[in-house]
Amino acid sequence: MSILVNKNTRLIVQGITGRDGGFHTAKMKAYGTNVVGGVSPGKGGQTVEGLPVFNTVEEAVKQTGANTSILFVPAPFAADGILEASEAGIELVIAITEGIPTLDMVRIMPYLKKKGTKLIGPNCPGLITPDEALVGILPGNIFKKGNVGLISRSGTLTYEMVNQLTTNGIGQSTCVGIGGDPVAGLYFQDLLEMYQNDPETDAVVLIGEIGGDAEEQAAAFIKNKMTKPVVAFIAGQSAPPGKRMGHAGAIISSGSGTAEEKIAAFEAAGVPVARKPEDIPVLIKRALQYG
Amino acid sequence: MSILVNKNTRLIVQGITGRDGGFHTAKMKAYGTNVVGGVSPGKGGQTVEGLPVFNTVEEAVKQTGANTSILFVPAPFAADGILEASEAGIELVIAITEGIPTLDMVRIMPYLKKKGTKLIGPNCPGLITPDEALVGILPGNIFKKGNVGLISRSGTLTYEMVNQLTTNGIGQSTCVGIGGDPVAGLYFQDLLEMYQNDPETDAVVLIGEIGGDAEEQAAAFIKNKMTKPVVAFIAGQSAPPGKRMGHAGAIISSGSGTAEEKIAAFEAAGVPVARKPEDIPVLIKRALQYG
Amino acid sequence: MKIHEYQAKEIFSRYGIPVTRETVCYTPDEVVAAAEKSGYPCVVKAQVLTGGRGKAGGVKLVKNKEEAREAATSILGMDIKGYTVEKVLLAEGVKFQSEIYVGLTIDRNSKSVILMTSREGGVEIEEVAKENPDAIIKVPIDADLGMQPFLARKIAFRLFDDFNLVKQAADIFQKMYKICLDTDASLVEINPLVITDDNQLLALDGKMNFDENALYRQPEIEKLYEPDENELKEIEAKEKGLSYIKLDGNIGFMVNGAGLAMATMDMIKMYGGEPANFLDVGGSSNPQKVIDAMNLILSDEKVNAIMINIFGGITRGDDIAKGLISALEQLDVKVPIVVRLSGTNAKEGLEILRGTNLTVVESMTEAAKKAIELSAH
Amino acid sequence: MKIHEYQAKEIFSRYGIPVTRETVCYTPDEVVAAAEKSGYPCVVKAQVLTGGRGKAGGVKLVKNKEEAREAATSILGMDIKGYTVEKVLLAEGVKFQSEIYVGLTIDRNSKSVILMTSREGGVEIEEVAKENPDAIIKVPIDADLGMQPFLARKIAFRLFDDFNLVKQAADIFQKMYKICLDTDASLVEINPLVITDDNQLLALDGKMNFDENALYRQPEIEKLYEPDENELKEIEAKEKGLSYIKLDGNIGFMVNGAGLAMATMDMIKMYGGEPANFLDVGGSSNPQKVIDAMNLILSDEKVNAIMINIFGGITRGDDIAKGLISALEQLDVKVPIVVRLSGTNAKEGLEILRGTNLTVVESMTEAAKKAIELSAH
Repeated sequence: MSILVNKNTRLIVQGITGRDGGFHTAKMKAYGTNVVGGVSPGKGGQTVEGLPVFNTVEEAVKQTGANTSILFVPAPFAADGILEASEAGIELVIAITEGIPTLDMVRIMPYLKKKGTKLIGPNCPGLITPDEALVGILPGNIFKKGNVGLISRSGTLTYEMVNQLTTNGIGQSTCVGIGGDPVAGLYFQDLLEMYQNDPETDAVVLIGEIGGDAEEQAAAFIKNKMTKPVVAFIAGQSAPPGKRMGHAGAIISSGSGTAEEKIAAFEAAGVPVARKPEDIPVLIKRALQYG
Repeated sequence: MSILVNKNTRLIVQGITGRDGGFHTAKMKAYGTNVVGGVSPGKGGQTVEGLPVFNTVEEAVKQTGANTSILFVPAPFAADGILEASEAGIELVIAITEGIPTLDMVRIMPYLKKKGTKLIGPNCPGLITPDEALVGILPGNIFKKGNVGLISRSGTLTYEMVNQLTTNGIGQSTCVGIGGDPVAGLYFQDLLEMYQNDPETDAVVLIGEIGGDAEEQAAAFIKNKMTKPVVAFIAGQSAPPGKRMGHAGAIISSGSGTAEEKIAAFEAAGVPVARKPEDIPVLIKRALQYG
Repeated sequence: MKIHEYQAKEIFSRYGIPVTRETVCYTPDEVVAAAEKSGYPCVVKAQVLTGGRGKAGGVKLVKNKEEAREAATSILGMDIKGYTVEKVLLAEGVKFQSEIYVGLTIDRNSKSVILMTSREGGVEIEEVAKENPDAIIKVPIDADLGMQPFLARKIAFRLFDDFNLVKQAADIFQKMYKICLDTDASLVEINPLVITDDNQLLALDGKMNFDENALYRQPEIEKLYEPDENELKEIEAKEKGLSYIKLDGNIGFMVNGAGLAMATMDMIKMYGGEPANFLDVGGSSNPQKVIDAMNLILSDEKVNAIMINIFGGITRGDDIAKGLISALEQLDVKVPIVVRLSGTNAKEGLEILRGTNLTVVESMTEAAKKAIELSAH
Repeated sequence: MKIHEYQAKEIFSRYGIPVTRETVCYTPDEVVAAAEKSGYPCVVKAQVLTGGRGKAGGVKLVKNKEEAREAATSILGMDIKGYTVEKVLLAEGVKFQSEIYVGLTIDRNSKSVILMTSREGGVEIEEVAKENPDAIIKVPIDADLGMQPFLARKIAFRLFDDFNLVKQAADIFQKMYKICLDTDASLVEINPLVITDDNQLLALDGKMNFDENALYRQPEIEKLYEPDENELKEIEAKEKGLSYIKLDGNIGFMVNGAGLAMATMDMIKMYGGEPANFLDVGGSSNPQKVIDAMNLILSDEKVNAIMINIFGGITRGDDIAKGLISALEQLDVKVPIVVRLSGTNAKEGLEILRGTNLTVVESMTEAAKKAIELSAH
């Protein structure tokens, strides 16, 4: 099972002829992901990494039966690319692109909802179901198949955590980087629900950060709806208010969105919060034993 | 049963403080329709015909439990009024207003669809379920409870037909004037389906006119999906091309939308077409006997 | 509401759609001057608010000054389907590889704006629709989404393989959609949109119609309105609350309701008569409206009989009858009038009318037959 | 990106939102001249890109020429939260009955623009949110629908009983929404929007923030950008692919990834250290980026130790180590550097680094403790 991506994933790469698109297409293919083609307007008929390139997503879907798309499209055109994928019937869209204007995301959200398109990102590293499908820019080699789900607003911090899990012998069902932007697709609560319903996931690691109140909502959801154990880490306890800490969404606004509030919400929901990344493997082991 | 409006209708009147709104509110109340209130921004707290007036549809719905709304709102503000009703959770909106810009209707259609709001009109006389609810500007006295459903793009021509049915002893389940505009809400096919599923309707009179191809689609629907007999009349056989015959939607464009095509479609679908309005009672009697 | 080709192309140009270089001319001298400036070959095109000018000889390619003058002289003043040509367009001659059709209009079924395009441009799209319907690409535009770049590109890829043309076409589609929304157009058409010899898209012709219901918020468009004689009459009627259309027959009509009016005309025609007009007087029994309507009908000298068909709905038949009598008393009508009244209190109304010199009947059929009979005298 | 009050109000005014009559002044003489022209009482307001100017004494009501000069002299040049006041606004004095708050911002949960409004205006909305959250009306705006007239009116009816005020407020809400979309704003705020004594709504103050990701398509807005010293450094860093924020401590950082950088800073703080900066160098092992990053860190004289925390992902740890060495060779760094490297080929990387004068450690905890220890010397 796992969630969102697996052996049944048929992936196309929007922006496959770009530098990043091409590079990561090779990486994803090498990992074993079923990449079936790419899209690049005006480059239809070419091949990249042995894959056919199409002018439109519609054409790519028709020719390859793709159900998932990953975008390496420059920010000014990315929202349009997401819409194109949605309109063409793609079920799951992963937007790697950083720097998309927030109102572009706001504008496309109702359409994605109407079409039932799931979106991961933007400004995210993507996701992976170890040994089945890598859809993103994550380093595949650090992951290991297992029973722990992971959701994170961060990139490298996620790899750091996963590396510690893997080196401690703890494998992962699926790891999802939901991205660092304020307006994004699937978020903590949506994914927690998926993990709760996934028979291959026994516990979840949630990596939050300052900004917004998604962690607080996740805490409420865990308390009310989840039976599987969750452990959390929150980055940005030392961040000053009013400054964007690298991610567009990582900002403490007028005293709300602080790490303290988030940690308190998790603790009130009975979710253990790691003081430092290195504590996560210990907490997960404990959770799996007693959870 | 009947369709769309009945004793369970709880009607509000948008534009109740206007001349037409007030006049027809009195008529509808007198007919026995369950009119529960009205809306007129800035006139909240007043009463019209003994009914409370609210500033917003939301307030009206909250206070009266309204499920249906009829609009007597000037054309420039009518689309906004329909949206307001839809957003407030009104299930059925009847727009009497004539002269709404077509693109206003085009713009609001996706929202109505998203909210599941049914719309009759605009530029229509409304509808009636005899002895239960009159929601519109139709003359209630000419209708008689019975088992014939009626759908029409016209106003007075409908009254003419109904009058002939009633004076010939043929009663009606529900009569709906769908309006004369090119972009409108529920149309022939939607209503035919409702009549087909309505146990109180045994036959249907369909009154079409030149312009568009809704009649052709209705004919196909009748042929493929309906078991109840339908008889039809098409107005505008003598209309010259390129001229709007009173209704914004009644225009023959580049040779399509002619009465001939529509009549041919019905005849091909086995639907008897009256040569003149006076033939309708005869055709319906025959249909009810043999249908 | 229609506008001229040159006006449509002025709007296109303002939005950045490439159009032919051209000049509007009102005299042969102006045409010759413009042609000399433009260089040859160039094209003289009649500007009239109707189609079919090509077949009528209203479009001519000219190769020199003499031909330009000749064409201008023959086209200016020409009658095309009842429209007199008062101005022509002198447009640059363009060499092109092929002709595309692009049109945006309102689609009743999808309840949205629809884009139609075809590689078989240059002829009327209705002809293509009949002879080779598969050659037409039709795409309804989701009103929430609008003409997104990806959608415009997707449609353009169905027309062209050359990405350079795809990009140009997608840009034009987006601009046409914006024009449509901004101006409340009911038709935005480029036919043909040509591919020039240097691989550029260029609008050779342009057509726009507008939603009359929206003119109140389109003052710039309203200014372009050039109603003809009949349309002026229709507008005048509208201002009096009447919906009037001039037709070619001899039997005048006055009916309440557009559908009933059409049905009434149809019946006349069925029995061999010829309607002189469509006239919907709407609701109410206001005598002034009847007077206005009668004056309008009688302004057509061909009318030699009048049929009045009124259905009493909320307004009762007896009130309508009184209104009719009061109106007719103020007029000196020389042609015979047949009145048919039905609906609420029709009997009482008919009783009142029987005391007058009107021919009063009870059914539409009878009314039609009687009117035809009277018009034949 | 923030702009000044007067700039926000200029935008408001361009869209037809009523704002106070006012003049921007750079000297006390200009203030006095403007005040004399405006009449008394009027208000002198510091224009700085930070909040809290009221509490800092940056806003003064003046009743005559002398008070105007006095206020101008005291406010111009004043320091408010590290910002020097270089200009002030001289605004007309307005008598009003009450103060409203209106703000449009992006809501992460509804993934839409949200309108917030409250009758308890004039104070910071966050205070109202804490003390009387029910006093705040929050309405997410469906992006497909936009701020429709009915919706604006509906919200306004929750604020006012007087229909005259409702209409004015609804109009302002619609205009603010249009401003938000047109300018890619992340905040459009009027606080207070006052009801004047003659029952008119008037924006007394205005605030706008903008989405930096959208500045590429907002050239007019970008022109208004007045970055302070730290922001200039951040922009300079961004141009080099670095995400840098100056902080107040003494331990400099270089980390790949924003989340990991935050976690690294957090750990330093947890063990009693003080971060001197946030610095995300992103992916790749490009030595130039490391050089730029080191120069940026060292431009802060307080820095007396540096911690480098790198996770080897797709770029392998040994390549990163080589890049680091190559970069550090070109620099003359006097402060101690602690390096922690983990992830792909971390061991190989650490091996390479051990041959240098860098302090190489394996865990984040160790790195943090070591950096604090070294910074204390």
